[in-house]
Parts: sequence; C-alpha cells; structure tokens
Amino acid sequence: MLSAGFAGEGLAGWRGLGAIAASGPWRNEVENPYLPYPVRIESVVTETEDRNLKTFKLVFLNPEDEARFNYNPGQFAELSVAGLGEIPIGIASSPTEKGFLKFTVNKVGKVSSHLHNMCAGEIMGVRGPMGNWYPWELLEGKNVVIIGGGFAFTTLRSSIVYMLDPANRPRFGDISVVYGARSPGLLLYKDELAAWERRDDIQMHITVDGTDDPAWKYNIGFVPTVTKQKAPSSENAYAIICGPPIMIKFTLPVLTELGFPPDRIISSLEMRMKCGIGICGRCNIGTEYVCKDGPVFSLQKLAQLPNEY
Amino acid sequence: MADWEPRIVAFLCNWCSYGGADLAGVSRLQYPANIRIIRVPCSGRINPKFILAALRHGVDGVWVSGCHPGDCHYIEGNYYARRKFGLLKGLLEHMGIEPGRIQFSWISSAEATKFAETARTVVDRVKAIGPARHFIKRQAEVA
Amino acid sequence: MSEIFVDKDGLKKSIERLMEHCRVVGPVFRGQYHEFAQLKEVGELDLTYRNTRLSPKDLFHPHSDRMFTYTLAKDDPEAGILKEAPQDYSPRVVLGIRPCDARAFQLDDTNFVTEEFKDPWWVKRRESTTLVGLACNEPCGTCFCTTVGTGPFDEAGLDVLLVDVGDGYMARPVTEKGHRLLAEAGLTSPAPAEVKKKAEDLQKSAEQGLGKLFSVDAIAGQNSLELFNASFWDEVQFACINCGTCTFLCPTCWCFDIQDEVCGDKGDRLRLWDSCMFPLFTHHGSGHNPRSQKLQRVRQRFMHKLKYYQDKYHQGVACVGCGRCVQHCPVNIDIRQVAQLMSASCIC
Amino acid sequence: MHAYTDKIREIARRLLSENRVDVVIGYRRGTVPFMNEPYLAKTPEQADRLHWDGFCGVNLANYLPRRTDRVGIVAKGCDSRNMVVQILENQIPRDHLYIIGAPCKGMLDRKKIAAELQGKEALTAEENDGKIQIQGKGFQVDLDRQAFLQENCAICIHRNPVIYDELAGDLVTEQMDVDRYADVRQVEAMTSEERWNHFDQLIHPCIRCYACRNACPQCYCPTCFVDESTPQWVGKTVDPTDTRTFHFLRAYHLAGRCTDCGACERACPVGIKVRQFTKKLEKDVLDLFGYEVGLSLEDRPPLDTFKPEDPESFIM
Repeated sequence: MLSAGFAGEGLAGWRGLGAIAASGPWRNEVENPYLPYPVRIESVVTETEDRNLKTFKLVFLNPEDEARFNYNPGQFAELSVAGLGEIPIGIASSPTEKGFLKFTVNKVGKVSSHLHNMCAGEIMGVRGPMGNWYPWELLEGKNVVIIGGGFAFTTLRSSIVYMLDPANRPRFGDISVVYGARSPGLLLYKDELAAWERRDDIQMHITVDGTDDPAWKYNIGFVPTVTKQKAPSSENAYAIICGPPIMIKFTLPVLTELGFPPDRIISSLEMRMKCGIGICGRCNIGTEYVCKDGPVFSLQKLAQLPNEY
Repeated sequence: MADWEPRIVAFLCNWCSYGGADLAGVSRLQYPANIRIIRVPCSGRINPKFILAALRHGVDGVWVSGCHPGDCHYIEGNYYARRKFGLLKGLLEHMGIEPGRIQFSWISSAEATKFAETARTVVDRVKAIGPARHFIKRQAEVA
Repeated sequence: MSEIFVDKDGLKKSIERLMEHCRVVGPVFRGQYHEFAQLKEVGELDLTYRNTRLSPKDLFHPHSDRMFTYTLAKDDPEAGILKEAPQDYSPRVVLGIRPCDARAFQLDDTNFVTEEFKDPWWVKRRESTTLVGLACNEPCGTCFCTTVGTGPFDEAGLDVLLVDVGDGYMARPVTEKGHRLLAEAGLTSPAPAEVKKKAEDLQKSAEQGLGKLFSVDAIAGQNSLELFNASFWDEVQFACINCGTCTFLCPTCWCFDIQDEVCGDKGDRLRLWDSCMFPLFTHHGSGHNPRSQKLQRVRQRFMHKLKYYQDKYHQGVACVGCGRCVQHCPVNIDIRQVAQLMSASCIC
Repeated sequence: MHAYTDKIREIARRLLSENRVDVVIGYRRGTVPFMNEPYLAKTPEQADRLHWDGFCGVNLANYLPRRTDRVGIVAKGCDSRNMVVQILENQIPRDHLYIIGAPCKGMLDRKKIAAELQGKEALTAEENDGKIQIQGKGFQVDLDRQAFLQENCAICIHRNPVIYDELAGDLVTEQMDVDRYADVRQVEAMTSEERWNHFDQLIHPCIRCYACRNACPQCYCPTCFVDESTPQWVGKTVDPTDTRTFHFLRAYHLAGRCTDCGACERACPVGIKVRQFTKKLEKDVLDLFGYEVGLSLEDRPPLDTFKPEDPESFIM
C-alpha cells in the first residue's frame, strides 16, 4: 500500500528552504502574510478643507494582533477593504500611542474613495507593518531636521510624536520641523501643529504657499525658501524629507548648501504596490523593492539606483 | 421555474422613450413590473459596455429604446446608435446570446400605449426564452 | 546514486499505481500544443514532447488563484473579514518536467520564500509536490540552458531525473523524496552499466549542441547604472508591443496582481499573473507612472532577469534558457541577443 | 533573397540620405525561422538591415500612432488599409508618411507550418518559387507556399497597398472568388447554444496576455477598457465570463475598423482564432452598410456616419 508520504512529507526533507525549516513545523500554523488583521474604524476625522484627506483611527479586533503589529515610525501598512482591495499607506500614529493605529488617506482611487465613505464602527483590515523605517538607531544623539510638504506629513507626524514622547525625547538633540502646504486649510493635524508650536523642545516652521487669511501668524513661502531662511544647522544633524517630487527637487540643493551630506538626507518613496512584502514584483527601483527594502532611502542610496521612481 | 419572473433592464432615452414611460404611468396604463428603467440622455449615449454590464449582472433581458429616427433631441444621436446596435446585436447573437434577449425600439414621448405594448412584448419574448444563462458574472472560476 | 532502469511499459504501470493514490500531472497534448495537466489516464501522458507551450509555473503559481473569501452580508458578524480559501494540497507527482523548468522553480523560491515572508500558497504547493524530471536528449534550437547555468540533464530542483534511453528510462533519484517515490512506485531494478553509459552519451551529445551564447558573469560585472542608461535599449524596445506573452510564458516571471471580486454578498480576493510589460503595473493612484514608456518597461524586464536578480541574490540570472519567449514573442525580440548586448560580448 | 529586400533597402537608403524622412520602419531578418522583427532604421547604413520575405506578418501600422516624426514605412495591402484608418482617425497625418508599398502574396503562418512538422523543429526556412524549404536536424521538406498562408491572407482581396508613395515591386493580381466568410457562416448555422459552446472552446486557452489587443494597429486607446477601474467592466482573471467579455469588447471596439490583417491571431501565443469575433463584424459592416474598411481616405468610418435609410429590421 502506497503511503503517499513521499509527497506529503514535512519540511525537513525539502531542500532549499532552510529558513522555513528553521521556523519549525508551520503547516496550518504559518502566518499568512497576505491576511489582514481585522480592525474597527473608531473615528474618522476630515483633515483638510478640500475634504480630500481624512484620518482614520483603527482599533484591532483581536488584542493579540495589536501585540504582533510592532512598528517603527516611517513604516507603512496595507489598508484592506473587503470587496475593493488594498492600498499602501504610511502609518501616521506613533508606536508610543497605544491602543490604535492612525492613517491619513488621500482620496484618489477606488479603495481610498470607498474608505472616505466609511464610518466609525465599520470593519476593515490592516496588513503590516511593512517596509523599513527612519534610521532611529543612527538618529540617536543627533539633531533632527524634518521637512514635509502637503499630505506627505503622515509618517513625519509619527516621527515627531515618537521623538517628543518623554521616554524618547532625551535620545535626540534639537528637533526642527519645516512643514508647508498650499494653504492653511490644507495643513494636516492642525491642533497638534499648534501644540508643538507652543513647546520649546521642538522648533516649528509652519508655512503656506499663500493665504489671504489676515490671522495667519506663521510663515508664507515655499518649503525650499523657508528651509533656506530658517537654515537649520547640519552639524551633527540628519534631515528627513517627505513631500511632492517638486518640493523635494528644490529642497535638496538647499540641504546640500546647508552642509547635509547625501547619507544624512533621508527620504521616503511612494510606489504602486500590491503585496507589500517584496514578492509581487512591481515596486522595484533597480534591485530594491520599495515595499520591503524601502520605502525609506538615504539620498546616497538613491544615487546608486536607477532614476525610475 | 414556475414562478420565475424575468428581470429586464431598459435603457430609455430621456427625451422620448422615458417620456413615453412617464406618460404611460400618468395615464395609468398597465405594463409588466419586470422592467427596471435606466434613464440615459440619448440612445447614442449607450455604450455597449452598459449592455454587457447588465448581462454580466445577470439580467434576463435588455431593452434599449430611443426617439424615432429624425426626432432625436440631439438631431442625429439615434442614427449613430442604430448602427452601433445593429452590429452589437449581431455579434452578441453570433456568440450565443439568444435572439430576443436584447431588444430595441423607437418610442416617442407621446406613445404611451406603444410603450406599454412594447414592454409587454419585450417581457413576453424574454419569458419565452427563459432565464439568462450566459454572460453572467459569478464567483470567478479559477483553478 | 543508485540508478534504476524501467522499460516503457513498466513506467506506465508504475504511473497507474501512483495515480491510484495521488494526483499525477504530466505533459499532455491539448489542441495545438503540450501542457501540464492532471492525468485522467496514463495514455494521455506524452513523454515524447519537446516542451510545453506555457511553463509549468502555474502548478505552483496559477494564473488566477483564490487567496481569500469573505462575506459582505450586513448582518453577518464576520462581514468584511478575510478567510483563507480552501486549496487542494494533497500529494502530487509532476512527471516529465524539463530540467530548465525545475531549475526555474528554485530561482522562484528566492522570491516566494524569504527569511521574513513565506508565500503560503507557493510553499504548500511546492511541499506537496514531487518533481520527476525528463532529461532533454534533443534540445531545441532556441534553448540556451547551458549558457545560464543549467543544462539538459541538470538535476537541480528535481527529485528524480528520468533519461529516455530508447527502450526504457533510466531513473536517477536526486533527493530523499525521490528515493521514496521510486521505492513506493515499485521501481527497484538497478540500471545496468550499458544503460548508464547510454545516458552519459546522450547527455554529452545534448550538451555539445548547446554551447555558450553569452556570459552571465560579464553581465554581473557590468555597472548597473551604465547598463540602465545604455543606448541599445532604444533599438531593443522598438518592436515590442508590450503584450504579456514573454512574461506569461516565462517560468521565472512571477509578478502578480491582487484583485477583489464581489458577487452578491460574497467576495474573493484573487491573485493573478501580472506583467511588467503592462503600463498599469506601476501606475500610481496619483496618475504618476515611473515606467510610463515602453522603453522603460522593456528595459525593466531584461534588467530584472539578467542584472537586478544577479545583483540581489548572487545566484545567477533569473532565466533558465527554456527559449519560450524566443519562440513565441510575436515580434521576435530575442533575449539571447539582448543578453549579448548587456554582456557586451558581441558588437551587434 | 526576395527581390523586394533590395528594393526596400534602396528606397529606404535614398529616403534617409535625402532627408525625406526621419526614420524608416520595416523588418529585419528574425533570429528564429518564420519570424522577422519590426525594425526602425534611422540612418542609410541601417537601411541595409531591412529585409523582406513571407514572414513579415507583423502589421507595421501598429508602430505609427503617436509618432510625430516623418516616417517611411513598408506596407502590405493590409498595413496600408490600417494606415488609412489611422489617418481617418487622426492618429497620424498622411503627409508624415512615405509609404513604401509592398504588394503581397500572403504571409506565411508559422503555427500551420509547425503543425505540419509534427514536433520536428525547423532550424532554417527559405522561400523559393512558391515553395518553403525547411531544414531541421536530419530532415528537409519543401512545402507549398499557398497551403501555408495565414488564414486571413488566404482569403485576402486587397493584397496591393491601397495608398502608397512608391512600390517595392509590381502590383500583384488580386484574388477573386475567395469565400471570405465561410467560417462566419459556419457559426451562423449553429443554434445559440452551439454557438456559445463553440466560442467557449475557442477562448478556453486564453491567458489574458493581451497580445491580440497589443498587436492590433487599431488598438491605441490611452486607457483600455480592461484597465478601467471605476467602474470595472471586466475582471482580470481567466474566469470564462471575464475572458468572454474581454474578447467581445475587444472585437466590438474594432467594428468598422478591422481590416482583417490577422495581426491578432498571429500574435496569440496559445493559438486562439480571435478573428472569428472580428470577422462577424466585418461581414455585418459590409452587409448592412456596404463598407469595406481602409479603402478610402474620403469615406467616413461606418460608425462615424449614418444614412437615414440605414437598415433597422432589428428594431421592434
């Protein structure tokens, strides 16, 4: 009688996949990296006056999922809506904020438009955390200059909240932030910006491209210009920059002028993604998968990659 | 099967056939309740994809109706539509969709009686063919 | 190695025996070409085939595959929560696979199975499958396996290698799994010396005809950015029509898309083959597309296979020289020529 | 070597050196038997790589939409008809084109030849005197050219270019008395159920690679309906309904635009006779509107015009 055991054997006999074999008998126990954790929408906040950006506060249905979702500022996750699909979105909350995740989502396509119509209490999914993060080990003991534009401020918010946490604040030197949007109504996290503005352990430079609001009390001007004016010191400092390509293009020369070498300018890239775990193959820039080897790259690293992003 | 009632999508042009339907209603003319009306600006607006989408959703029949030739609100929209529909019907039936599943008519906004009559004819024809079997999108048949 | 000999009738009987207990898949002729399919009867199996039109990658990575199912019924407490879709992972023997295709699965493993993430469908299908290869006594004119580090008698990735020695087959178990398969299929008679000799001769003559068309190492040695910016891409890309033929036929093109489909209140999350040749592959929601041009997409495919993969995994190119893309590209773009340009070993 | 090859090279060299055109699109000899590769010659020297034989089945008009330079282009009868359609649809201006007409005796079908060889592999193929001489390992066969034409070529009635600026050879005699719609009538004779099953079988092997769409000179939409997501008209898996929807809509988009050049069928890697969809439309366009595609730069395309007396027997 044939046992058929030859084909159904466990991993021990299977060559080439030492990594799995090492992780032990996984059959039916293996975590499926494509399976989202179910979450409930706790609140939805409209961030901008054009109503194109909303922040979703999500709570895990299963507490053990939250424990497994260990993340660092700079990482992203796939937001999953059954019936529509998934979108990769940077995590806007900080790991120091317990009990929930926050994502700020721009309304552009099928999934994000549907998300914008979802309400508190509804069930959706989150898969992650994904990708690498801002280099917190390297940033230890350094001054940190954060430059953000428009709705690319999400993981920067995560980073600021993370650094300002009383347990973390002593690990970093001066923190300065240049954050700009087209108009005051398009700034994200307005209440928090105002609160940070009042603190003395963070230098805030909020700016808008233009405004006719006489009560506007912050800067007016493009991010590169304001960066140049405020001239944050590059001494013992790293710059983290996220924003639209045009902003990055004109801010990089300013940073170079201020003395930031390419290995101390850190950026986060966007790319069309599906799997988020380096398998489905679409988000590569040269050898690097943005979803897994990125999304955070130093300018030095980017210079070694094809200019295809 | 005995109590099966067909579901039929009717694409009606805003200016004529929809008006005909309206008048039929106001005049309390009876016509079968199997018809679900989708109002479109002109029969020329109907993209073949709409008809395909209806079939994929599982409707048992599609009925398209516009202004009589020469009466188009946009002068000639229905003339173009007529050419499109002729080819569309031909290809659909060539591929195995039963004749009668897709039907076309010209009905003016004054022709309430004709609207009700045509609706009955459409429903009767679809009933004679039976429930839709083809082009229905179900759960993906994959390996 | 203890080679076994079985005559052609004997193999058929063994296969019939196997078919009683597990799924047996092999090359069958359907319509216009050969494809791998689960055998209904042993007579369908055609081991005289050259190679299948489509690569057998769909055995592990089907064109369309159901990942998860869910309900959207409003009153269901489970609404919107994804569940893994049931799949058949029962034992399966794949017979007569060509060495190049088996090697391709090893290359694909580096993508689907990494230290951090294991693709569960790939892993479970790989695990439940035993691969019985069939050596290529007569490689095609479009084959270039020996150039890219495999060969017509390569055992890499196989559990058993069969060699057609005329009146029967020499079966060489390669792995423990292969040994057990042969034992349990009742194949035990040791191959006589002349059969082994015959197999050796066949191997020599098969390999002789193949030669080396370009240097994989030379491509590895090139500067990636210089290759990326090389002027020859303009000429290479001209004829391309950006269809998915090359990628869909290729045994080492694994890229996929994920799509949700809803039918009533039931939904599926499906994955399906995708292709770097399609503009939508990299099209951002914002409208931006880093590879909006045909040249960029064509370059991506060749760079990925022949350069990026080498640089990332240091185990050769992601091409096994099966020649399917060469044979079936509707506009005759020939990867062998492109590789020659990339290795700069010829001035074409 | 085919006499056209010399002539095409000569014309291309002249056009490029006299700066009459910026580029010449033709074919260069393929790397495998039965295949040639579309080629863009930019210099008079590159013109010498141009080639012609019976395996120039790729429709070069496919490379024209969105080009802005002055193009010399080799055109068989069908290619030239596709150019007419593209000119009518404002995809390329006539005065940007210098059409090198290649009167055609039909292109050869590599799938038919492969089937004839029954698994034996051809290593070289040469055409000579109405014969195809094929050599492989340990065999040589001569095939009768006429028997191995692409199916569309066998029934072609417009082998000579419709528009051209210069010819690469003498005009050929057009085929008369061909039955263009035998396969359509065969399907028309079936019941609805038989038809449905017939097409089910036909498209069963489809892998949704879109080679048929992309090989077509008339498929140039910036966003194909397949890629539209809001709403999504068709699923992307190999689900039979979705595959059918794709083939139906692809064909319908070619209503009154398809020249039956056979590029789609030729490109299909799994051998689907996709012309069976478009042929029906071609027949209906001829029957209903008396229109043959791509023959005139004056007549509007059939779905871009109408006659008050157009047939409407299908209307209730």
